[in-house]
Amino acid sequence: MRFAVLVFPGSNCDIDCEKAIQKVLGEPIDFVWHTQRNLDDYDAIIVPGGFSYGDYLRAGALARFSPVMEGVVKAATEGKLVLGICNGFQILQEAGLLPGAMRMNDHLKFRCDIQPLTVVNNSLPFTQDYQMNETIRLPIAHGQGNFYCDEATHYELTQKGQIVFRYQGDNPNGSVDDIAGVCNQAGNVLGLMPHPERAIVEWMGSQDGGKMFTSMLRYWEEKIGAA
Amino acid sequence: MYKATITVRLKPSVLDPQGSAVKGSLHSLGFAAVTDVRIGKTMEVWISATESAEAEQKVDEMCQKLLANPVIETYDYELEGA
Amino acid sequence: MYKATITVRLKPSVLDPQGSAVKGSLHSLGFAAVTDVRIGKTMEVWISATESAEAEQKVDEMCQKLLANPVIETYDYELEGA
Amino acid sequence: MQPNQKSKETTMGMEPTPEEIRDRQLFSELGLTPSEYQQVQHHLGRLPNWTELGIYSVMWSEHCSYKNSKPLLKRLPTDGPRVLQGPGEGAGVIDIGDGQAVVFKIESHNHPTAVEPFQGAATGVGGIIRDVFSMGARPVALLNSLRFGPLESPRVRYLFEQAVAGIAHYGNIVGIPTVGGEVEFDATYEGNPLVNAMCVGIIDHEDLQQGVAKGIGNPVIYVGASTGRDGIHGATFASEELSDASEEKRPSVQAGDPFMEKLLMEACLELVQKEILLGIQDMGAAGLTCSSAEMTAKGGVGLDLYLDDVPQREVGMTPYEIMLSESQERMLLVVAEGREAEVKEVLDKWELPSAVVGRVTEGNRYRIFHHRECVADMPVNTLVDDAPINYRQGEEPSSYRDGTTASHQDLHHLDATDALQQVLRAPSLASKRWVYQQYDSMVRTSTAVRPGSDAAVIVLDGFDKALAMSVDGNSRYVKLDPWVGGASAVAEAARNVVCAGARPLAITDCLNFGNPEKPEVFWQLENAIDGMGEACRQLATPVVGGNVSLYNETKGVAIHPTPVVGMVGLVESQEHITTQSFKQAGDVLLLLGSNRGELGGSELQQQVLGSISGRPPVLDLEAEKALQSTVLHLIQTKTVSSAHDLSTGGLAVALAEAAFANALGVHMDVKTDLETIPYLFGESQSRVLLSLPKESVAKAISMADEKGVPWCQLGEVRGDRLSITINGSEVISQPVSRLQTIWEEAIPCAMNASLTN
Ligand SMILES: Nc1ncnc2c1ncn2[C@@H]1O[C@H](COP(=O)(O)OP(=O)(O)O)[C@@H](O)[C@H]1O
Ligand SMILES: [Mg+2]
Repeated sequence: MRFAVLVFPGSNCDIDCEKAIQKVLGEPIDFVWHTQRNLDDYDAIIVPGGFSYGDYLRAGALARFSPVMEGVVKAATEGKLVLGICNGFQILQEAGLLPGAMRMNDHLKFRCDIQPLTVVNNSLPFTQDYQMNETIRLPIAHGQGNFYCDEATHYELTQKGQIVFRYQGDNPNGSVDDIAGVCNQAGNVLGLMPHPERAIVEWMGSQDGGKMFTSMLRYWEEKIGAA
Repeated sequence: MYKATITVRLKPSVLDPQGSAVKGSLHSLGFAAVTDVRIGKTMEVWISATESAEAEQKVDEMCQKLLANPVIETYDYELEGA
Repeated sequence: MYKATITVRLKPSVLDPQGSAVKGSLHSLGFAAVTDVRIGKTMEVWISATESAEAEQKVDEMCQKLLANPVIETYDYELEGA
Repeated sequence: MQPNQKSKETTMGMEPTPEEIRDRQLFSELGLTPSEYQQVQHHLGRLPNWTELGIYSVMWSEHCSYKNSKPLLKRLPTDGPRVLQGPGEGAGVIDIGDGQAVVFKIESHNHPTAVEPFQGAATGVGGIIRDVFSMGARPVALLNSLRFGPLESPRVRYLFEQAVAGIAHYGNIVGIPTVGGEVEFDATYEGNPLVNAMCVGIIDHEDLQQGVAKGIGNPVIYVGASTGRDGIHGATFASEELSDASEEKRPSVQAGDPFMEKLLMEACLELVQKEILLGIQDMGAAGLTCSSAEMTAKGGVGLDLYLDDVPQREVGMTPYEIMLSESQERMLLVVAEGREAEVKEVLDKWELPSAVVGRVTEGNRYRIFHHRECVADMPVNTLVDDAPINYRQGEEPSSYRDGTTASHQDLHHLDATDALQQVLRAPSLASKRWVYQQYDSMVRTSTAVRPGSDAAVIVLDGFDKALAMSVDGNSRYVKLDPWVGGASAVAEAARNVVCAGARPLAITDCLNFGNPEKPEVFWQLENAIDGMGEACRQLATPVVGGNVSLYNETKGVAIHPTPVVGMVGLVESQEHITTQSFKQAGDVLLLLGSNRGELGGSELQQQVLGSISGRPPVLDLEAEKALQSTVLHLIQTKTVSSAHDLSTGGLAVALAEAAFANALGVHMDVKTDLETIPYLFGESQSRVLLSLPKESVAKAISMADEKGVPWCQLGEVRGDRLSITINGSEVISQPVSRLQTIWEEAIPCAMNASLTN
């Protein structure tokens, strides 16, 4: 399974994603510079965290116009896996690939911590190795993770199982319905504020992020096997 | 040369965390008369264009494409010769 | 009840990285005609006051104390009955 | 060449002519003394013009030339078997084996923070990051040391809130984890807060860069943000006391652009990897002037600078303004002639503005051209090497002699539970979660110990080893006895990294003091440096870099002398990484070191009496060495579950802190000749609290005996209460959770009150 991790000016979790994939899966992964339009060589695309273009104007707003986003849209349409983490989630929202928008955290401060989450949908290519309603702990680190969508959208997300992760305990940013991660209707594009790539080995304080990557690989292998 | 002053506001239905915080601070500073605060962005954009209609069309386009996020924001602008 | 619309801008001498980044993006989106962008804040504050002079005085005070940072920002405002 | 001598139109009015400067003594406006003005004339062999004088004034400011502190700094040990680069370059460099080195430095941004806390603190972080990557190193961690007035003041809350937000903003966006630091609140910092930022980087030996200009004819390349009128005379500003007049003198504030910094960092590191650079230096204090002059002087060459080619953000800037601007996120590069295009390709990829702004010349002239005219022409060595040095005399203040007679009987009657709650609630001692939660401490996925333990630990990709780091300084001790306080700062920092499982390697230090022209302040500086130097020699941790920040005064009153020590240690194997928190019930509590019940300068004294008096705790460096080597040995032989150094708040606070993380209680029952309060809250140095499995106790004790380290078995980890019995009576019995709430809530509660600017 070939992974691409996108690099925008200001991405800073790109290397962490690469290290995580290497460590957990050992599958090939390339850094792809934001000016490259074509992503046809890849089976999965990771849009990493960081501060693309300084998060100026709105988080993710400037990055979504990068040439590489054409490739991302194409990959999403073709049913390939697209994973947006933190800033990557915001970029995918700005690009219209995921619903909702982010506001500043309700307490107006950046928040870094290890946060308990509930797995709300474990039937996705990204979550099949988790248990339904399992509690997992993943690091969070963001200033604008306050997910917003209007009521109609929220109803739809609930109905269609697009809410994938919820914050457990104290909501760290004020997001609607404690939403920490959502997917598109097809289920092949996932965005989440927490950082699975920061929870891989014991000394990181949690190893719960690894299953997201093993889920993706298992999904892909089954798909290839079936074909 | 034209100068557009663009105001981007959160939609009224969207809770504004910054506005609420500022309101709280104003209250604790003794400004009890403040009933609501909403915070948005002001952008001043200078554009070289020969006609105002041309400038206006450009400004509108950049607002729609980039400067405002339609999921949570609205925008309006004023244009003046500069 | 009055509504004050306060505009807070960075002083011209202070670096505005947001503005530069947005200008860069507008250029790469094809808006080559944009020569400069500066980004500031808009705050709408609703105040209950019986007279406009009273409201004005309060708005001025809150700008000085909290809403603008005089070291790097300037402010102006408009007041209207609401 | 004679530079143009006519007066010039400037945005601020007409620049004075050389004669006017002389006749109206205008040099004093730039902070130069008559004798320094004479020296400039002597160096030039004529009258200096306004631009030249401005350049001399910043180059000879304390900030750039260390004219008041240089003779004292020479007393610090800077050598050691692992030192690859001592003080003098952007940052110090220490060998950590496998062809790798750690690069680190600390720097102050006190005055800018007092004026504009968010940008002031943020740009402090930006500056120190550039210092590290200008050595060619990849920055991997940030730390900071903060001092503010009491949080009861709304202005202080504003400064504190904004400074922390600024630090967070900058570090988070650049993508370097902020892994540790310290914060203290004391009235002495009310008008003059301290923000010291430290950056740690990693490098392969062969990638090490230098800030030097070499090769006649080679181009000097400017890269990064364009130059504006920000922070003109920032270096001089930083070398003066804050007063009401500083409001006016205030340079237009430097705003930081961490996004630009991120691009600059990646681009420069890419150029390092491509082995293109001959010289690289960041433009920090005194901007283009200081960076270019230092590189030129170090290379033993001359330089021609063409100001028209410098990217500018504002129109109509004068040479004076361009040279002295402190716009952030800018670097100077020197490369071999002919390689300009290769450099440009990398810089363009990162979307960075760049330009060739000068050439290396033969000789030693430092010449500046503007609008095709030569506007300055100076011998470069006179700017850098011949800066005047002030040899000052210190004078012991009378208060120091009074210190010996102080007694602390007035604290002995306190109830131990009340006392514990009072110190846990004190913001200086309370949990700093409110602060470090705002910092991304995990980006780069190498943070093995996050903020909240004695020292932070960063693992190194591809190796089993790791780095531990800590910043420490206790200004109350230094105030009461500068020598002991200075030495204690080094000892505590070393103890902290030892408790994390590391061997201390070296330090960087930031000396925050008052006006050195005052004999008592100079005495404090001199003694603190001597104390630090002695501790560094004893503990074999040389000083490889640092920063001096003098004139920290408001309305003529100096801050407590505040040397801050940043220590880096090497953890040999990830298996040795240890934290301060208790791990499991049933573990035995063992206290190493001796307790003298010393309350002088303690947190309890400050909290209860509102002031400090007497002498600080004694520091016996032999005992410290024995303690550290014992603790490290026990950790490396996997004998202990946790290790926590005793610092402010003494034994009682150390027990509470170790209990909090895993909500594990303490059952302690001891006999002692000391009274309860000094026993529990005294701050005797060279002590470490260990928890360890029962079966390891005998081994630990025999090791301590072997090294001559006193020990005491206190009790065990048990239940969920902190229960302390001394000489048969229970003096504290509190649920750990209740104490933890007090400790956790103190700063958030204090900050919930209103903020204004
Ligand atoms: N400004 C800060 N930034 C980041 N971490 C901090 C800061 N202040 C305190 N901390 C963290 O809080 C913990 C306790 O700090 P402190 O009480 O100063 O420890 P010690 O007394 O052992 O030096 C440490 O892990 C420290 O790194
Ligand atoms: Mg400690």
